[in-house]
Amino acid sequence: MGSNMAEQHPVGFQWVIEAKERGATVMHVDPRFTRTSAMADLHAPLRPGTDIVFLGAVINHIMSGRREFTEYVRHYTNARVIIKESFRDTDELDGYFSGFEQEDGLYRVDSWGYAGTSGELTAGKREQTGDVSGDQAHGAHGMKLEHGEPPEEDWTLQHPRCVFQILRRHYARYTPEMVEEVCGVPRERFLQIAETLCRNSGPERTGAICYAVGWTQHTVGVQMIRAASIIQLLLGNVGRPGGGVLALRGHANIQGSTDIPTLYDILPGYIPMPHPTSRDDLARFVELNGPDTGAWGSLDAYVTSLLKAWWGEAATADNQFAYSYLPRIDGDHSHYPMMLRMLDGRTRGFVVIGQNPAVGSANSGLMRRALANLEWLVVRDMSEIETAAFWHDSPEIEAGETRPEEIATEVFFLPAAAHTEKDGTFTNTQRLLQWHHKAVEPPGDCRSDLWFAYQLGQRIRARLAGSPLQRDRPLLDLTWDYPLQGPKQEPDADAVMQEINGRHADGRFVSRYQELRADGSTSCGSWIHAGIYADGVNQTARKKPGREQNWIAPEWGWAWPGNRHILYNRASADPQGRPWSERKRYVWWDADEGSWQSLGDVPDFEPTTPPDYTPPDGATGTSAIRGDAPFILHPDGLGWLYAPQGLVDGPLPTHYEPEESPVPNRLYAVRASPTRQRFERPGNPYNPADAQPGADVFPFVLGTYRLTEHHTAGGMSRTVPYLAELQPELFCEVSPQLAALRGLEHGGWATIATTRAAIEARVMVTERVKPLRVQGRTLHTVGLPYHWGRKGLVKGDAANELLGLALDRNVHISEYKVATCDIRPGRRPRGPALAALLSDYRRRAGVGR
Amino acid sequence: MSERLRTHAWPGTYDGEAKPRMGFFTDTSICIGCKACEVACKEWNRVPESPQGFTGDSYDNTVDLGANSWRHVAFVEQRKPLGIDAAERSLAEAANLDQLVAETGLQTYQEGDGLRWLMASDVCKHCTEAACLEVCPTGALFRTEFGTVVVQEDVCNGCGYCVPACPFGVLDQREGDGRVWKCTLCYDRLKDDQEPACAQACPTDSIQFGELDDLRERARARVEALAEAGAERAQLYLAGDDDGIGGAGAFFLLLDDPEVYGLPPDPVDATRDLGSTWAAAGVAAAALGAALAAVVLGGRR
Amino acid sequence: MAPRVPLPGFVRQLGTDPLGLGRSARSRRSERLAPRTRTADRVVQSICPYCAVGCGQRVYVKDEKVVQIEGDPDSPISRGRLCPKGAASEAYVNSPLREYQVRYRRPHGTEWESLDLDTAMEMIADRVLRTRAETWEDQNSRGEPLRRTLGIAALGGATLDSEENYLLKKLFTALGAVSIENQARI
Amino acid sequence: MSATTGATRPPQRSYHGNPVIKEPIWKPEIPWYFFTGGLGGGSAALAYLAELGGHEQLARRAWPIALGGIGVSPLLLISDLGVPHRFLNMLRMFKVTSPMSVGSWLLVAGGATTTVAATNALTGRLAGPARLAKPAAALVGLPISTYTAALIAQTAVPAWHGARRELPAIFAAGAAASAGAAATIATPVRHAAPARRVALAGAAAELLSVQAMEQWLGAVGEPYHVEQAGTYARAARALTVGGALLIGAAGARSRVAAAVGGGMVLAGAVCERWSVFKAGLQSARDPKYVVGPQRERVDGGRGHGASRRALDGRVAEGAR
Repeated sequence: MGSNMAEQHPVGFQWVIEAKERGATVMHVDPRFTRTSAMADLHAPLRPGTDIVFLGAVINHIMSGRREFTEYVRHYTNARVIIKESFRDTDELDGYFSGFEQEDGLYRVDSWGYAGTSGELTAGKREQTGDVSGDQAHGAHGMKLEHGEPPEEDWTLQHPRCVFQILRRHYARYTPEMVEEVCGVPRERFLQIAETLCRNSGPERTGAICYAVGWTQHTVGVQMIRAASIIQLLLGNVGRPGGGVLALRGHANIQGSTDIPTLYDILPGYIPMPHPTSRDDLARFVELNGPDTGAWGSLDAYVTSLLKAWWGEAATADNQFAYSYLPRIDGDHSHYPMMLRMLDGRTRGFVVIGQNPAVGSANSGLMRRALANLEWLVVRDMSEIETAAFWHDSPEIEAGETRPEEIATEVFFLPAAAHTEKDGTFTNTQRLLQWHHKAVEPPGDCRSDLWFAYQLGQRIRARLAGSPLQRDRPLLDLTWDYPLQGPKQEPDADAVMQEINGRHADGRFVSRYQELRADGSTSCGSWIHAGIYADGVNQTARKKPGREQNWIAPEWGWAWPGNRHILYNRASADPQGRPWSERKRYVWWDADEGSWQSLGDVPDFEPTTPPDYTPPDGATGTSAIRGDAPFILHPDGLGWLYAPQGLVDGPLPTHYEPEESPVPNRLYAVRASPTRQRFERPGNPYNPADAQPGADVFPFVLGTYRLTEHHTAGGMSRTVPYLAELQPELFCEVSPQLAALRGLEHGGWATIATTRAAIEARVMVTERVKPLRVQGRTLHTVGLPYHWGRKGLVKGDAANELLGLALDRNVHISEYKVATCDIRPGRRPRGPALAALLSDYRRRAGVGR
Repeated sequence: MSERLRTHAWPGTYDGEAKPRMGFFTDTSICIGCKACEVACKEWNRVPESPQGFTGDSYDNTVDLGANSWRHVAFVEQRKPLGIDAAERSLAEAANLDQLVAETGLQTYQEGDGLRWLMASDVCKHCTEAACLEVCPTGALFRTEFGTVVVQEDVCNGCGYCVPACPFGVLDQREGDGRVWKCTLCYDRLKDDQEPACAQACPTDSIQFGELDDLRERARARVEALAEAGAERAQLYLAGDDDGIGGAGAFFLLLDDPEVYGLPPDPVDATRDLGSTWAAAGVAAAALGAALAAVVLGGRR
Repeated sequence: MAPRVPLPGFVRQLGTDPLGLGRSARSRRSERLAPRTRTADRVVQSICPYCAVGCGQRVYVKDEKVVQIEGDPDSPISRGRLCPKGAASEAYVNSPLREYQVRYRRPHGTEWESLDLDTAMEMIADRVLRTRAETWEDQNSRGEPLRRTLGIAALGGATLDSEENYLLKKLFTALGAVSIENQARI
Repeated sequence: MSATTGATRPPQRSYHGNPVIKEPIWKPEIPWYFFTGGLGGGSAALAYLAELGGHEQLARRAWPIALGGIGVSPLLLISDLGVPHRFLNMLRMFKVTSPMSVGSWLLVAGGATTTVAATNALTGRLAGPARLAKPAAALVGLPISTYTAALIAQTAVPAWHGARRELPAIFAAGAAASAGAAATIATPVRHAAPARRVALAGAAAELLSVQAMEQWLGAVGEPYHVEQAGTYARAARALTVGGALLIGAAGARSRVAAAVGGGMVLAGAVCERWSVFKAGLQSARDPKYVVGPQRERVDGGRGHGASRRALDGRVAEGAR
């Protein structure tokens, strides 16, 4: 669901085919009938953006029929925990949870916590700039729990304010009939899927849910994934072989670039970026962002080791280990606010490395105008992508709206080395780091980005040598000398990985994150990667052939943390540590050995903590986690059916309509997610939705997606002859009914328009896209792959031109997957006529420029 | 080397050097239409680009096999009546039955929601009786020690005879080059005991490479299983050894009749009628001679 | 160039290949054919640069040039298999549109100009420091530390190695440039 | 672009309307070669017989025509090759299963013998070898005139393979008509009687054999009547009949009439070859000609068992 695995992860899909051959049932829920649906036993077309109604109804199906895996739920989830009096659910407040502050458009989360606890940090204080990243501790960090146990629990799961009952009441209205009416999925089809999921769970059987950006790219994206996690927790599928919620990530190292993040809000290992409020007090930072119990209980050791790795000798106990060297964030500096700052002239320099916002980001026209407003831009890529060429080749230039001479941006294009021209690791979608060996030297001026970062750092440090300024200390004290190799003097990736792995004071490599200390005696670039260089061996470069290992293949590459392949795998054993069943044996307690054993994976638990262990008072860190609590990263060690903390838009997934939707919210008075991020400004108009005046100007649902033959915005496939010819032109997929309605001719041209832009595409009339009966109306969908742009062997308009910026405030990801649009036959106008068409659309929709 | 795989020239002309006859079994029921085979083949054999533009033929922009496309994935979108079992029980009631999978006739294999999307990777058939091989005047086409059929690029002079001779339309002349090109079953890789590029790349093992005997075994078991699972039109194509081309080195499991995929339903190697053709030509030549003699010599001065 | 066959084919047919369909037709070149995977100078194990499945790849090198990239049968994830993009990796690293030289565009310029790498790096370092100095924020209105610049932004990382992400995050954080992002958020 | 309503259609019987087999890729040189080969071969036979029959004048003109026909043929074939400089590869093998291979050797033999014969006929030299070369050229000339029919018959093109029994007759008749007509043109009327008779006989045989083929082929033969093939066929018939009548009526008296009549018969022979050639292209292009008859065979139980359904149990039988 929310993904198209056969097309986007074909080689991963071999395992789905393998499972199917052994009798597994494959079900694909997707707005379109795709190549994945062709392989599935069952395909259910649903309206884009309504996944929470579907998933909520599955939860309702499970709970009303008491189909949950009871023992798993009682012991391993927080079903038994009683929530605070102050909590109010969406049914009582007609779409809101308690704690909503209208002015900020944010929730104060302290009313959501466990009864009898405190310390849930608010998602955003009023005096902050109303943005999201106030003092909120990220993920599950906050919340103080004495010896890791929720104060008030009801093991009978009857208490009206226990999570189990709150959950049941919250989803009571998510019925099969609601699914048929809101999602457009026939009632029987939904029941068949829900029933198959239930029947395929319990001690003997497990089921997996796979998703991708089909879920993440919504204003309620995070909650869609939460809903799937709730289902998997209720059915006991988490931490067990064949279970889980698998994110199918789209780039070779997108997982790696999240773990060791070129992201604004976290430090390596998901340590939150510090905020101004903790001033220069490391202990206050740990206090604000780290619970006492669970793996995060050792946040002080992790952050101290990071500071030691970065600033070495300059980080000492008396200067809070150079904590003051870390810059502070106090707002949303994510991708789109970043681009809007450029538009406003407050961000003047931009370095783009292996990304293509000029066609890859939403509202691409706005992105290019932002680039045009920069003082200087550096682009590092393998070919002249649209982001490097925006000043001489763009829709605006073609339309005569702007000329190269008017664009002041100074642009540096630096050719990059390919993956065959540098050593390094990619982290795959299952947290597995795999080393790729350099085959040849980078040609010409091509260099790796290790080289670029290192060289830029050296030249900057040279310029600042001797600077008296305090702001230059972090650069001058940085540990920055890496051995250089080969004719192009490329930094040694192994050395960088050794720094990431971390060392003890005596230089020995750290082998487990549990060895990290807060006293400055250990350094570690990323605590979740501690052990990646255990025993001085690059674990990611281990290439023991799969056929010489069992199916877990622990000696190929290295999965963080600690080479654990299935996270929370303690849950694959019952509370007493026995496998739930022989068929699904994976991790179990061996009383004689006094330790946890496994089929070949590393147990995701303290190795010698017995199943019946109960933490003493005052216990902290993982020693505060009960022997029968598998979720060691949570302060309570439990799987969170209900998330008291860590999310800004609610403890329970709740259906809200997308930003742009032709129909009202059938479940609540609140139409769209109250905490979604919108940018009311010129250049980012929104299509009127539901019954607002002008909504009928854009009556159709727009869905965007990818094809197997291309890669994301096309930068890595439109330049490849053998891929370009397989899918040469942008096309839109429409149903025969919509084609008839608008006179679209198969193989002909169509123009698709929103208030942002109008683009043209060939027309593919196909029954794989169906009109849906939704809330009394027939809704037509227009499907658009988004791989094209103006550069490369094959060219075309970019689908991202059409999309507006409406973000999920948890993670600031925009809603790419669903919007509204209009479609008409024929190619789009050229030159000034294009702008005229757009202003006509805006006028009719009653929307400004 | 079982009898049934024998061809005119293999293994006979190779004596000791003959290897087991290798081939492809393409099980289109698990083809996900990803075209990895097309790309892997073109990359390994350095086949030139062959852009055809947007065709509108579902997701197929390669159109057919030819000099610059030695693998071609076909896409067929079909509307089929939803196969709910006769008692027309609504799925909801059926959903509550115990053996859900068995009872509700859960559609199996590519039969979602009344819609079916067939995908199949087409390739040269490496026929047992290969018309292209037999008509080739220069011996550019030859039967290899692996029992496969290969065009030798250092011999072919582009006479083009094999192009209309192939009952499947596989071979074609390459523009600007003049020679004819087709799948070689990675003859160079076989020489080094390596798997052909397409078979190795195929993510779901829809393209299976191996000894033809084993592949035929596997295919029979597979098509039986599929039939029991409800794919009633599942059929093996060119998997026997007594069809019009004596069985193929690359055979298929299809989910519908061959012509739906653009394949001939009853291909026959023209050489089977070589006798009658030569006879007709001989008789006509003789008749021509006789007639001329009669007319020239017989007439009054 | 007629093939230099020791004996004409039709003579070699007289043996066991009267119809001339088999060995007698095989040319010397075909007889000695060898795949470039065997004639390569070396092969290294790598990982596909496209999606996050992490398929294993074998990269074959001849005369210091990548001549073939195919699946790595040793990988327990992919078992030697690849998707169309992975299979096209050789055509990607050797793409006709690949750039090998630094290119520079002056403000308001209409053409790319060439620039040597070292000068480019010097110019970039200058601009980074200039913009950083111009937009440095030491404290917020409540006197709490910011010690950062929002004047410089960076984008990109999902296609880069983890080690590259690490050095970039480390450098930009030390610079105080907090506004860095990548495709994980797209 | 398939003209149907969209990518999805009810289970259809062809793959997006695309052809199943490939059209022959031969260039115009090949139908012209069918003509020159026949002319060359036929004239060689005619010339030798003329000598036997004491028609010296006729033979002295027929031999150079034969040499012309046989001589220009290889040039046409080489020009049609994709890689012309590898023309010698035609003699790399001798393959009885390949009419083109056999034909290449015939052409070599015919070329050599006709050269010797014609040299002797014109200059008197090489009398010794000519004694053998002349009958040999005549003998070889006969199969040279008909092997080209066998060549196109040995393809998957329904209109050609289906007519494998009739095409050689058409080509033989065509050769006779061409040889006769050419000689009629080239020889003074009083010495050209045998040539005229051959031209008339050839023309008649050509018309009859084409008629017989179309009767026999039925639906598979449709391409011969339609589109370009049909146009050439009608032109061929008109030219052949007209030419023959002219020769018959006035050929004996008026050199001009003989020449015009002969030219028309020659043109008729050329058009007939072009008709056969174009019919082949049309037949390969349309899937209905390829798939139709095959599907009928299979449904009528006369198929060769290419497809085996699991359910109808024939898989077991097929796998003995």
